[in-house]
Amino acid sequence: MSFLDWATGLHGYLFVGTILATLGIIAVVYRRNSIGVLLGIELLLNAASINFISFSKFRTAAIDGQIFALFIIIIAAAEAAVALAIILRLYRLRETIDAGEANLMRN
Amino acid sequence: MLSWMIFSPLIGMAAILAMPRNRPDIVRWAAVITTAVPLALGVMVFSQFDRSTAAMQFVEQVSWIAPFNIEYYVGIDGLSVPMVLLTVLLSFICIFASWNIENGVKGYFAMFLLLESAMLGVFCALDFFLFFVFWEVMLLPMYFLIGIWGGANKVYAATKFFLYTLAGSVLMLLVMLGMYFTTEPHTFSLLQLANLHPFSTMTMDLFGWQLPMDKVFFVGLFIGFAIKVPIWPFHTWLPWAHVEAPTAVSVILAGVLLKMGTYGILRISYPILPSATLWAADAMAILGVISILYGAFCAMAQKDLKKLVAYSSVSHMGYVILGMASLTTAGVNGAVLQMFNHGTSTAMLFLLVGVIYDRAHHRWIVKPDGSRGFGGIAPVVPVYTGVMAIAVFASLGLPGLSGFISEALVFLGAFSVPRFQMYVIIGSLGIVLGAAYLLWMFMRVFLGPLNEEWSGLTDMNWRERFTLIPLTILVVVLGVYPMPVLKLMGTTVAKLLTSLT
Amino acid sequence: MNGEIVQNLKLLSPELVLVFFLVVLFTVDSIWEQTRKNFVPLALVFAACLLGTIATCWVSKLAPTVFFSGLVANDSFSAFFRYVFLFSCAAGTYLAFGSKELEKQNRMEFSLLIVCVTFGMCLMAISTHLLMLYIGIETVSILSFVMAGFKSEDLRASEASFKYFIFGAFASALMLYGFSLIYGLTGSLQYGEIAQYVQANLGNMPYLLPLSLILVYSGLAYKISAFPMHFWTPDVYEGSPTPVASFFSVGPKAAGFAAILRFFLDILSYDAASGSWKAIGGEQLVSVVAIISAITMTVGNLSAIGQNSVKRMLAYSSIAHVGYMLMGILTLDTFGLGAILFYIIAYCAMNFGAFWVVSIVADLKGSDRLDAFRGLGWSMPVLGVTMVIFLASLAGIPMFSGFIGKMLIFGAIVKTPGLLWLAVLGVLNSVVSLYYYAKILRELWLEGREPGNPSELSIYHGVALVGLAIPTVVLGLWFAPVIHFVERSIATIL
Amino acid sequence: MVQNCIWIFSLPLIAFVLQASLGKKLPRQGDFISVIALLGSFLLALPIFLQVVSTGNISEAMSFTWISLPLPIPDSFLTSHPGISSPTFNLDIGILLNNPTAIMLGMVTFCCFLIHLFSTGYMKGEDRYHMFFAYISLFSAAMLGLVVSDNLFTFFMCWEVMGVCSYALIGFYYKKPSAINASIKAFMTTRVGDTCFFLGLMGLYIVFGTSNFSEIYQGLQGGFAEGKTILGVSALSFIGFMIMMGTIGKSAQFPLQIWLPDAMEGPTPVSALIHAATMVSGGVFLLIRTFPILEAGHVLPIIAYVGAITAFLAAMVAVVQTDIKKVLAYSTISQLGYMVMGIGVGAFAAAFLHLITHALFKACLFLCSGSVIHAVHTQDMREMGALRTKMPLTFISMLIATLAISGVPFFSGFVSKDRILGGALAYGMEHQVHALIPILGFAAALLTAFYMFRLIYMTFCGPAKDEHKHTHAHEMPWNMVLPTLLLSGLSLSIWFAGPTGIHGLDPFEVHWFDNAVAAAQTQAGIALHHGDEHIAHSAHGIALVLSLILATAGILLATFTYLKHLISADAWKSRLAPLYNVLVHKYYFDELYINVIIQRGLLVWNNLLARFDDRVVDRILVDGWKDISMGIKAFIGKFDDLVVDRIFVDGTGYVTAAGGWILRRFQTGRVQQYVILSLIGFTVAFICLVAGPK
Repeated sequence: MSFLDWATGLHGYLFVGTILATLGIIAVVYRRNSIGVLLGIELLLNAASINFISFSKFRTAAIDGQIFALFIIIIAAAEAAVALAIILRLYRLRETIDAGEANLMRN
Repeated sequence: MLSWMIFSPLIGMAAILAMPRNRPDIVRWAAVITTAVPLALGVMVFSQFDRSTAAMQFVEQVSWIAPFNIEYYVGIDGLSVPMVLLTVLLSFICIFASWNIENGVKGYFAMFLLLESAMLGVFCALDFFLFFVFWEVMLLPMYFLIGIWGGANKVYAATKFFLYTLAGSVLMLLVMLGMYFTTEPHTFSLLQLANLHPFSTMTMDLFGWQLPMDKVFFVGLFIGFAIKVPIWPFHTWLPWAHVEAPTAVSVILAGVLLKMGTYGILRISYPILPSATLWAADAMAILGVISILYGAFCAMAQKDLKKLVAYSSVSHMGYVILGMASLTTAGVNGAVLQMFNHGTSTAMLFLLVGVIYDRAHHRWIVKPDGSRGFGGIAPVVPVYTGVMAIAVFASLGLPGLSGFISEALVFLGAFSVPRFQMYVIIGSLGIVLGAAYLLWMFMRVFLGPLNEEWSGLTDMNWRERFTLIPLTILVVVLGVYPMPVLKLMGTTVAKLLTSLT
Repeated sequence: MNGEIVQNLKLLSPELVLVFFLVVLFTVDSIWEQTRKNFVPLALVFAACLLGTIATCWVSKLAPTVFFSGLVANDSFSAFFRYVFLFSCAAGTYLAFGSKELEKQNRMEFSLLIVCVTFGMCLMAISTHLLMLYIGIETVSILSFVMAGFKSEDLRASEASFKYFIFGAFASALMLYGFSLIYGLTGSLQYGEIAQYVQANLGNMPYLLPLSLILVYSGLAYKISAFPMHFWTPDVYEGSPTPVASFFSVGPKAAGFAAILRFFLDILSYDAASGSWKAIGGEQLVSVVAIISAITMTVGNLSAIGQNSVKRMLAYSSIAHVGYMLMGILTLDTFGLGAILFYIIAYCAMNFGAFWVVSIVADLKGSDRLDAFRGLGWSMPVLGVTMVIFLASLAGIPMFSGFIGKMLIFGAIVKTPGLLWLAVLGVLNSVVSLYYYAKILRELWLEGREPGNPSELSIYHGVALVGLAIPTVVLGLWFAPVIHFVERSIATIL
Repeated sequence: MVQNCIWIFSLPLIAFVLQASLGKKLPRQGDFISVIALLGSFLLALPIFLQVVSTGNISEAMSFTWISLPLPIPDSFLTSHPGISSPTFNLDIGILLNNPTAIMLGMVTFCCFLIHLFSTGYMKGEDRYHMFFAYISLFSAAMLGLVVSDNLFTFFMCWEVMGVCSYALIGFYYKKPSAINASIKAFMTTRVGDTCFFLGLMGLYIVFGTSNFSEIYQGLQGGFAEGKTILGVSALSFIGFMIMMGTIGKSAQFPLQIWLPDAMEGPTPVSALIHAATMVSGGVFLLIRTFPILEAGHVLPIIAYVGAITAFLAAMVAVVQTDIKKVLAYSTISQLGYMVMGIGVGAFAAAFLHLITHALFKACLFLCSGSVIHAVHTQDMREMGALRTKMPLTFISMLIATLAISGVPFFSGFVSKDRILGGALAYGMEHQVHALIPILGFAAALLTAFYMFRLIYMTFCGPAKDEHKHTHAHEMPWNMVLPTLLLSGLSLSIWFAGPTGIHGLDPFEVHWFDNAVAAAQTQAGIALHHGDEHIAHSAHGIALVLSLILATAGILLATFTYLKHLISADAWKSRLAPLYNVLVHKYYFDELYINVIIQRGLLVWNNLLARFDDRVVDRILVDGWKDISMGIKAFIGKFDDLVVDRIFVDGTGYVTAAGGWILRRFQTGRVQQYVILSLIGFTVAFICLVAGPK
């Protein structure tokens, strides 16, 4: 199996998904900026979407994976809307969107 | 009849809660009437109880939670009757001893009646689940009685009591569940468990070790009960709880609650786990002896009158454990008798400490600064001194008063077991020490030159005398002729021992 | 085809009732602005819950089925959780309307949110399909973020909602990733089909299946706030308005349990008779679950000890209770799982009650610190006594429902071989929990009376407290019918 | 007759109840009740006693079951053996009326009655007059109960009640710290012995299943105890030793003799009754009752040594005492030592006789000293003197009793003491390793004569040292004199052996005592091993001569020193200063027991333990809980305080506290850190799940 076959087959897509997921996790964990964190989450969702679509294409004949991906996009949009609203309000109240500064409640 | 006895205080409690808050006297008399009902029923039980059989009597059995085979199953035999009598008597007396509670009278008596109900329930229950429920129900009223109406460190003492006893009872809960699920058919009935007792051949797994089930159960139960007794080293809640509790609660605590531990061992551990009982007898005897000595030593060092009495309870309950561990006729009968006798004599002591505390507002034998707390008050309060002397001598085991014969039977029983003889000899030091700390206390408080500070003390009033007279009579009568109580338990104890061998 | 859809929609009638009332609420809101301040939304929510309950009653009589092409299931398990959700919705709304914290907010909006969340929770409980589950979870999550920050001008609430969001979105993203792996492995999204595949290929998936299961667990554990996804709980509960926190501690948690039970039991357990986890080979899964539950309850209890804020303390205590409930899963039989359901019922009443008291006190004193409770038992006896009942029940003292719940859970553990250590740890934990519950009792009753300001408990709150205390006591003394009920409920998914 | 015995001890008991409850309100505070009750007891006891004197034998018994406990027997056994009723464990109590009982009854009721009578005068006007009578009535009841007991169990019970009465009466002047200290000391010291006795009693139940004397005697003869052991030693030796310990406590023998001198803080009639005539000799009576066990258990030699050492040591101390009652107290200890020694060497009858004679003359001595104290209001002999003329009747009584105790012929003490010494000498001659026993005995005899006459001379003779006190002294009223005269009259040897008391010289001899005791020995199954008849005979001859010489020497020495002042006591005092100091400090026993064992040992230990209980045992569970927010900080801060408690610091409390504290460190409030922690948690869970054992 050539590299090209590998890369355009299921494994290639999965590889991309995995990398996206990893990057997403790293972003969630290390970005100070809340928007960055939000983007990390979106990356994770996209990784899952890629998985769903590729599995749907390569493993089963059904399209339910692709439908799932559509739902993910919709829900991610809703989530992002709410998230941005929350971040916005936080910024209004505190004038920073640094995720680490939101530590009023602890211990 | 037993149900009436158990639940009549609850009815009284409901009535009291419905009473107006600003009429404490009505509440008090209602409490008197309410506790008089179980007392009267107790007298009826005493007269109607068939002493010649070891079977359960006055049995009431109703299905309660059918899916789990839980029953409302009460009945009494020779082990329960003395405890029931003690409970109804002391509860009645304690209402009078609580007369001068001024704050939250309603709440106090309501809690007190709930407590009485739970105590009677524990002594009558024949279903493990029911037993456990009653056992735990005591916690809340006790917590509040100590915590609200107690002394300076009441919160600490109450919390400690609460946690300690809960820690004990959760282990009991596990054992109860374990027993339930291991028997076929699943049952909580103590009598059925005692008949089946299948645990000696089973094992249970802990991180790969196969532990014999009956021994694990025994240890679990024992810790639960030992905390209540309390047996060294589970005793540290007791000095606090006793010292901080109001007088009447101390009386109930020492007079009844401590006996629940030993009662539980006799009612549950012994018949259901006979082989583990034989296995654990040595350890119990050693713990009993340690409790005897440890309690006595600590009592001797106390400067607080109530703490001294509290530690003396540790010591005296050690005798009960020693007697029980002996598994002999004399030993076990002596232990149960000691449970009863300690109930009366220590109740006297606590009542008496309460009497002086009401007047002096302190109970130091030696004040923290080293000066005499009292001293030489005997001529000022002659009646008080006289009753105290009787209580002290009963407590230190003077022949002719109740403590002696039970201690003698305990020692007799334990001494007849060859491997316990050394324990008995060491434990007998407790007799000497018991005399030492009590008489030393008596000397420092009552004798010697009068401490002028207390020359104005008034002697006991009629209410206080009324609380002490019945106990004094019991202490003397049972000291001279203990058979009325021994007869109640004899047959049952014999049957219990038969099942153990 | 049409007939089938109608038939299926009938089975979905409780959810449809909720949707209907959502529409009604919207409509009323838009045409009658005063409703944002008065009690009309409350009446509407109550009506929704009542009708929903009736509908649930009705559908629960029907034979259990999986419908809508395997998306959702109607059985007595669903019915059980629907009851719980509808109850917590009604109770949460009632509490919110009595609380000063939310006085200034738009009540209509709150009602909309809570009804919608309830709808999402129902979806979580009934779904038998990963997509459906995902939609349910996200419905609940996204709206919960909003609810947590419902006090719009409050920094703490905003922070709470921010944290809730980050953590929640992250957890559900992980779960989603897990879903995708499962889909890839099994080629299906429907529980039954996944299960068939797993059963047919036992042992062929040494790493990926566990990994995907753990990822799925992350999303669900976040809902029930079990270890290791519990970290958000105390912060969010503390920051959110008290009525919202109390709702969070009951409703979404129950929904999470419903989803967990349905998902894992359907996928992993084929042999309910022997009670073992077939899919990925027995022992480790049991030990891992046991360890998770052990850590969860221990973390919850130990962290609760030092708290000064009662709300935060109760948040930790809710973590601990999740730990207890998780123990019930280990046995994989009617008894243990039924115990979880019973526990949920008991927990509903007692936890709501405890939060309710906190809410009342916070309104009265402007603080939920321990010392705000000082002497309140004497000035407000009903509050004091009912709080004693709730806390005693939470601590697992007999006579109260919490004890029965614990007893059933521990019973399940005790009768499972090899888990003695967990049982012992569990009971020791309940002793620890008593310590911090007793701190509240102490402040209420023991620390002397508060001089002055005798405060009256409003009838509005009194009714609620007594109403929650009664089941707490009754279930502690007479629980045979409930036992039948939960066993019937759980039997359908085993 | 045996029914009378019930009344004999019940009458004083009734008197006690009446006195304690109503006494204060009665005329004369009810003293007549007690006196009449004791007179009644005496009159009831008299026929019993006279029957023994006349017929030499009385043996009656009655008993009933006091405690009966069903024994565990399998039901199957009972059903398969229909005829058998279920067996029980019984504690039977009852009355044994045999010769020793009768003799003791006579002596005790007589002494009790006289001392009650005396007390009506001596205690007149004292505070709590009625309680005094209540106590001594209770005491009399207990003592009589002890005497008539047919078993060791009730014997022990009465024994303890006596101890309490003794406690109450020693501390009768409870405002005096010295009195209450003495009372508690007495009670505690005897309690040590009592506890041992109690263990012995338990041993008896194990071996014989009973403590009834007759049954024990039978059991011994039947070889019941063969091969039985307690703690590895022969059961009988154990029991015998423990019973001996009881005697050592109650009869104030070495090494528990310390309490008796202090007990003189009590009123003098109490000293006479309890601490001379009856209670302390109860210990000896116990040895008499259990003699077969002691013999079979081979503890007699130990007993002999204990007695001999006590007799000598106490006599030495008596020489340096200046308090009249203390002299008598040490003398009592010494004389009790004689009796114990007598038992030990097998001179059973002699010891018993000495018990009786000693009771009479020592009671007399104490009552006389009471009269003296009453007259001069001091107990210090150095402030007395020349009372002979002021109190002639008292002087005569006291002199007679002194002659009796000193072992002068014609007086009762001579008869009994001579026999004991004879027995001891015979024992020493037969077992030469034990020669120390007779030597100590004879030395004590010399000292006895010396210190008793020292007492007489210092009190009654010579010049009056304190004029004021002397002039106010006067003879006592009849109710105080009569008892002393009666008791001194009974201190003549004619009542016990013959006019002279010297065996073989008497014109007519009285044999009732020997006969009675011989019969008693038969009843108890005591076959006394008399050793070599020849040695015994010659020993008795030598002892007679020796004791006569020693008594004379003692008297003369006292005369020269304290009457004629030919020898300077002070000079000897300084010459033997070290010895004198040791004696004045009573061999430092008190210091040893009280300062070292109790103060430095027991109390320190108690405080330690109590502190341990408070600090350590308690804090295992507590401190951690108590202030959790301080958690580890508090733990470190307190570390120094609690270094001792380190082991226990790991206890639940701290662990819980620390655990909570640590766990809450994770709760930083930063959501991203939560995410990291969750990921770590999942990784660990995944590893467990995958890599765990299959």
